Amino acid sequence: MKDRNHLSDVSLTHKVSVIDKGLVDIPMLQILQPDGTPHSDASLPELAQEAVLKIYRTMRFIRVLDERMVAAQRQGRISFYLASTGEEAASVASAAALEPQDMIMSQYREQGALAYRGYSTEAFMNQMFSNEKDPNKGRQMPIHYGDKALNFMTISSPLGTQIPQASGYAYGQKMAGQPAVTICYFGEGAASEGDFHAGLNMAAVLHCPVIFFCRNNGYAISTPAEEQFAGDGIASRGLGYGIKTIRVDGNDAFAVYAATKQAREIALAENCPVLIEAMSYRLAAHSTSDDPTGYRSKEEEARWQAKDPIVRLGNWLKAKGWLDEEQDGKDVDQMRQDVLNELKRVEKVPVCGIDDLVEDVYDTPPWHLKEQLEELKQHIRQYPDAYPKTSGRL
Amino acid sequence: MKDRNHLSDVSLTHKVSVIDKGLVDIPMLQILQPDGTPHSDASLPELAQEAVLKIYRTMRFIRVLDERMVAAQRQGRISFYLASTGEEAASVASAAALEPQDMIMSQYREQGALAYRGYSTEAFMNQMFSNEKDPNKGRQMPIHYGDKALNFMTISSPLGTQIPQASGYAYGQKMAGQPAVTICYFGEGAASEGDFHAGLNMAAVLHCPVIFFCRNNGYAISTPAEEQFAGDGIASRGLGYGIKTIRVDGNDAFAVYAATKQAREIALAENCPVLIEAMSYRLAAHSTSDDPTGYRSKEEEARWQAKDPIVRLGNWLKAKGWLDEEQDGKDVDQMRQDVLNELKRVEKVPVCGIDDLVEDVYDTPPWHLKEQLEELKQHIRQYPDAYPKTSGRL
Amino acid sequence: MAKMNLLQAINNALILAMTENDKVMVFGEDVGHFGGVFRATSNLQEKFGKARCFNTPLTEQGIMGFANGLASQGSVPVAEIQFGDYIFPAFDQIVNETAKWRYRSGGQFSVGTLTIRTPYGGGIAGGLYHSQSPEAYFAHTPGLKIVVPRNPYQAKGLLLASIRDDNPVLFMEPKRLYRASVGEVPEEDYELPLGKAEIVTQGSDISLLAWGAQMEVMEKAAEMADKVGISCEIIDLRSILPWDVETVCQSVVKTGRLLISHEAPQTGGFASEIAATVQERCFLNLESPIARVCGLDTPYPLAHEKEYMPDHLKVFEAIKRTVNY
Amino acid sequence: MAKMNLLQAINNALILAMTENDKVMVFGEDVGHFGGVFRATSNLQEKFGKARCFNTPLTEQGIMGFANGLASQGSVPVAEIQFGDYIFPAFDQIVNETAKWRYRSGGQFSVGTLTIRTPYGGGIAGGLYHSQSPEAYFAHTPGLKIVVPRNPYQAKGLLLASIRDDNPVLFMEPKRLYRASVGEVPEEDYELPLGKAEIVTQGSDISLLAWGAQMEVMEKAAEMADKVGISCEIIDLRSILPWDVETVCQSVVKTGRLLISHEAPQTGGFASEIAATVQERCFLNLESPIARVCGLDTPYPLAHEKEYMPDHLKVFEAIKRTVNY
Ligand SMILES: Cc1ncc(C[n+]2csc(CCOP(=O)(O)OP(=O)(O)O)c2C)c(N)n1
Ligand SMILES: Cc1ncc(C[n+]2csc(CCOP(=O)(O)OP(=O)(O)O)c2C)c(N)n1
Ligand SMILES: [Mg+2]
Ligand SMILES: [Mg+2]
Repeated sequence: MKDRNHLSDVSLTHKVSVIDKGLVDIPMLQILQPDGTPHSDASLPELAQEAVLKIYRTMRFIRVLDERMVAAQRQGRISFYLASTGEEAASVASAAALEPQDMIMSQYREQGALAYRGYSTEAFMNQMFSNEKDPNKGRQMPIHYGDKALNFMTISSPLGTQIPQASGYAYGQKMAGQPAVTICYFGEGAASEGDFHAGLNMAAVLHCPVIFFCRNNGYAISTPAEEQFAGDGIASRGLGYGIKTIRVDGNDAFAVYAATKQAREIALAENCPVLIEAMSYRLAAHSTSDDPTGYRSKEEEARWQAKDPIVRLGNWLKAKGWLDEEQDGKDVDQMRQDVLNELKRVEKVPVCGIDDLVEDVYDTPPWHLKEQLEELKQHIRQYPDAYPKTSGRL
Repeated sequence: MKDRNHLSDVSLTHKVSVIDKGLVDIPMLQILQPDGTPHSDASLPELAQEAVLKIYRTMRFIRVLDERMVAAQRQGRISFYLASTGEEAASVASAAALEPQDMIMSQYREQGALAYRGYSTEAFMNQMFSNEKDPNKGRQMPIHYGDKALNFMTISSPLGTQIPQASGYAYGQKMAGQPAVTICYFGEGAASEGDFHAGLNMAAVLHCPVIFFCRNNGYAISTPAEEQFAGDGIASRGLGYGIKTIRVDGNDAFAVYAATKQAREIALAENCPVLIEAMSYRLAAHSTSDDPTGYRSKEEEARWQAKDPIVRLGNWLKAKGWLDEEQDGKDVDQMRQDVLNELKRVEKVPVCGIDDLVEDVYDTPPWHLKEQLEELKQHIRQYPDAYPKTSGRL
Repeated sequence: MAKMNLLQAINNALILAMTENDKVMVFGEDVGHFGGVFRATSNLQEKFGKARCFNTPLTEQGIMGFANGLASQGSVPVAEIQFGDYIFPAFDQIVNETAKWRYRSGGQFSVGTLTIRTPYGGGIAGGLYHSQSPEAYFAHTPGLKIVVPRNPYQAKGLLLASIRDDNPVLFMEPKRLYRASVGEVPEEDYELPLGKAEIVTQGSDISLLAWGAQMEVMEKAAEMADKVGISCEIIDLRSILPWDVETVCQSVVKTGRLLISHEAPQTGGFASEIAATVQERCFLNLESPIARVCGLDTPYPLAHEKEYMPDHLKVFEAIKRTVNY
Repeated sequence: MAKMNLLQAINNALILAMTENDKVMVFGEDVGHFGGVFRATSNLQEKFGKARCFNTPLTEQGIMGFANGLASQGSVPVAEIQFGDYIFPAFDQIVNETAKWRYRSGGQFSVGTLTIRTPYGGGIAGGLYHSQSPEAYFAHTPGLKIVVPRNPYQAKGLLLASIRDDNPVLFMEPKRLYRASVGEVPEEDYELPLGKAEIVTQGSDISLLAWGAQMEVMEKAAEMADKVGISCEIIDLRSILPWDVETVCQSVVKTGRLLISHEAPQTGGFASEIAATVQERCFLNLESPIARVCGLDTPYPLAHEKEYMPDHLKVFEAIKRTVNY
């Protein structure tokens, strides 16, 4: 029987030594300075012009989408929205460092990753209008996207639950022999949930090829980071689990790309988790239900507006000669127009027929759901005006 | 409005730096060597002869109690038992470093702390025989002790739940202005529960004067530490939460005492949590339901038998001239006799009357419980032989 | 008397409780400076300080574990779970710990001072995770009390009683009514009894039983029934656990018929407990089967929310079916 | 055919499932080398390797989160929760995630391959935390299936069906019978249907309905009843969710009487759902109220376990009361 010694690595001391600041400094990777100039000793990731432009344009698109949809919510056209303004680099550039076969399990502020994968404006709209063209069948609130073909797991509202799930998914990928990893996004707030602890510890012990990507944007709704944890961010926890950890400037697309790329290589080669903490700031309100003026200052926001990830990469592109200012402006106008056009078109698409209410609870509806559906249809026929969304198509 | 910057302590790097071994070495405090001789550069805790003898005798007593009760379980006299053999120093010497007003919230292997507080042999027996003299009224399995007068919270089986509870208890003590802390014991297995994460993080953020005392004894039932976590024990996690942390040799009573004493001072003075990881080994089976020969070797056990905490302190006491070998033997014989006498006496004490079945669900039994009780009594009267424990006293 | 909405009534009750007893502490996600995502805890931190009204890290199991420990110490925690849908990570702390604390210790220790507040219910386009009505999940747990108010007046009186009751209380707030329900509320202190249902409207043909936001629906359906000559007795159960069997059965003995309605899915919902108990106790009085008008046995939907809900039309139809059985 | 106890039948089913499909993975606390604290997973690690049968860290929420992710990936996890009493930390993962996974994604993703095994029930001097029967907590959750076998033959056939069913199944094993229940079990592969109750004994005066370990109690009570001239029809519900209303109602139509029994506390237990449904569907057939013989509304006790349990004597008395109503 194997001899075990859980003290094998422990050294001795003979005086009470209280370890207080016992962590190495965990520095933050930054390649581009806030104004877009690379640090002189930084090496840029190897990315062709088209690749950088794809990252840039996706960020641009997300900024436009966010602006338009917040406005649409204000106009009462959709019920809810949640913008990622200021955090576009974190989700877009990390997604860019992945392969299409990698599974994405996100929190809810990673529309950038989804857009990078190729989710169309129409697909975004279908989900937000909960219509019959949404492959998720309009069952969840706006922004709970999901697309099987794009390996983007449908988002679920309960925070942190996707973290141990990602460990399990990655374990399955490994067992299936796939050259793939899972990336799991979450906020620094969600990292307080018990599921975070379970997920990271299990991934470390069970050797799961998963990238835990924490967006530390300083807030969980109104709760600032200093009321969320007292340690050195989320990165410091990775070390306690024996997980390789990288801290990165979440507003620097190149840094995010480089960190994620390396994390993916490690995860795949060594069958192990890697934790990335991306330092950023939620420039947006938490959601359209929130008003941040109640809990933070305009000055604080301004300090972060100056670190805008889109401006940063844009400046680099322009300096490089890969981006034309005027064309860029036209592109954005076009994006706005496209979003508006899609919005107008999609808001007319009807919701699913009433049969779908009882589909997908099980693989097939059992007798009691069939019975409940029949009664409901009967009822709708009796009061068609009360159920206008479905009565027309019974 | 307060300006916040969650990046204020972060330094920069311009190359991807994967932090792997990012923790300082967390050494283990040891004052007495396994043979009982102090390390030359160690300072012994200031403890008078009586105080050291109390620690020693309590450990001795617990060893005796454990042996006898395991035997009693084998004889079918009690249904279940769980010994702490090899880990006596961890619970006894830590309890010795506390004040009586400190609350103890334990897991289940800390009978030593309870005995140190003055729980009598009879009280142990009352609980284990689930009789009417147990202040817990015989409601839980053997070893789920609890005593309000001794500030020892009744033990609950679900693992890890006491960890955030201890944070809350300590917060209450602080708010009440009491010069008291809470100590929370748990195993390295229980430290995998989500409640561990929640409890430690909340204690750090909310400034709770609580000592988290982890007994890392290498196993959670059959699961060895290396299948439980991949980091540097449990201590390494404390640093991630920003919690002051001490690692200690759990088999060295002096080291445990010194560490806990200092932890208590810090917790009280600074209103903050302290994490102690006591390295030890579960020499006993997990419980009387377990047989460790299925998952570990005799050699491994022998290696740890050589580090016996009672022998270690006994040797020191003898060298010091504070303990007489012969008297010690007599003391132990006496303890055995006492335990046997109490066992015989207490096993005849009846269980609570049937009314107690519905007491303490609420502050007073609501109508439906009264009704259920009346029906039950009626039924017992009808079939008195079927319910011999209670029918005699209806 | 003052006009208050349901949120204001709750805020008002919290202020009274915190003023009266400095052991009362209010905490949860975003409840501090911000006053909670619904603003039920507005101004409490300003009035009573950060030590007594504070944000917690984002962990429901931690909030409830912390609250349990704090209550067992003798403080009076009023813990908020931001949405009823997010109470499940705390399920173990509530069901295995809160509910069993007193029993397992033979009454030596208890968390009787604890109150858990959480908004529940649908009708706000919240989909699967901002709409659930989880009362039945807890109603199977001896040791807990469960209370649901239907309007601001009830909310204040029941919340004050819950905070002061020496048993842990799960206080579920119908969030659809937070701002929609407005009424006269006394500014002074008062309590309404736990464990007691209230007959809101007397009637003779059928008893309608519900709680919380569903009471409005019952009243609307009863009006429709009235127009076709059916007289409904409307009962607000108010306390789900322990519940007031006596009042309900007395009503059923009188009317001979019972209809129960809740938003949660029908199977295993609390209406089943009521129906099972009433058919046993009023067997010979029942003139027709006890009817349940509940949510469908699906997760809470979004696009089909209207169709899913046990609305007044469905209740009205069930009233007619039951009376004409 | 071979003589097997219930544990051996489960072990045997797991071996068949793992042999047939290498996507089947078994994990949980102590299930690896040790074979689980009850030894249900004995030898699986030796036979199928550490990658397919392994210990997890001690975290039920983690086990279920991991299992959900693994199932959604296409693997076939059979996750063990060491005791039913310790399933509550995983409640959110099961109730909010497992059960709603397919629905929320419009059927794009699912965890249908998942099976959760857990021992449940009392009668083993386990007190509050080694005795609970938590089926009703889950039965209020659309999207889950819940299955409980009563003997080794049933256990093997139902477990194989559960593992292969394309819906998440909570498979609850009556631990009191693990070694006590021994019977003939075919060595080859077979399945028993989910969602179907089984009439174990035909009878004419009253229908007795139960599941799992409680079936023994029903049989004993029925024997006693037989001696006083009462003929009982005994039904094993087998699946709690979805449950077989048709078989139960047909029986009630025939006998005119129904008694349901479970160990869990009465209030909010699954007997209430059955009673509520049957009184609605068989109103005119019922000759007496539907009786429930259940655990008391207390936490599960220790010293008074015998008194708490719905034993054959209590069932027998309730049979007489119901028949003589
Ligand atoms: C289990 C759970 N509890 C509470 C909530 C409500 N809630 C939604 S978002 C949020 C804050 C999340 O903050 P963070 O994880 O930092 O992500 P960010 O919004 O900053 O991107 C809260 C409390 C939830 N969705 N799930
Ligand atoms: C929530 C929960 N899950 C599982 C169990 C079953 N169980 C009892 S003790 C134990 C192992 C605990 O190991 P550890 O925390 O290291 O303490 P030790 O026994 O080593 O003192 C397990 C899995 C439990 N009691 N509670
Ligand atoms: Mg955040
Ligand atoms: Mg251990």
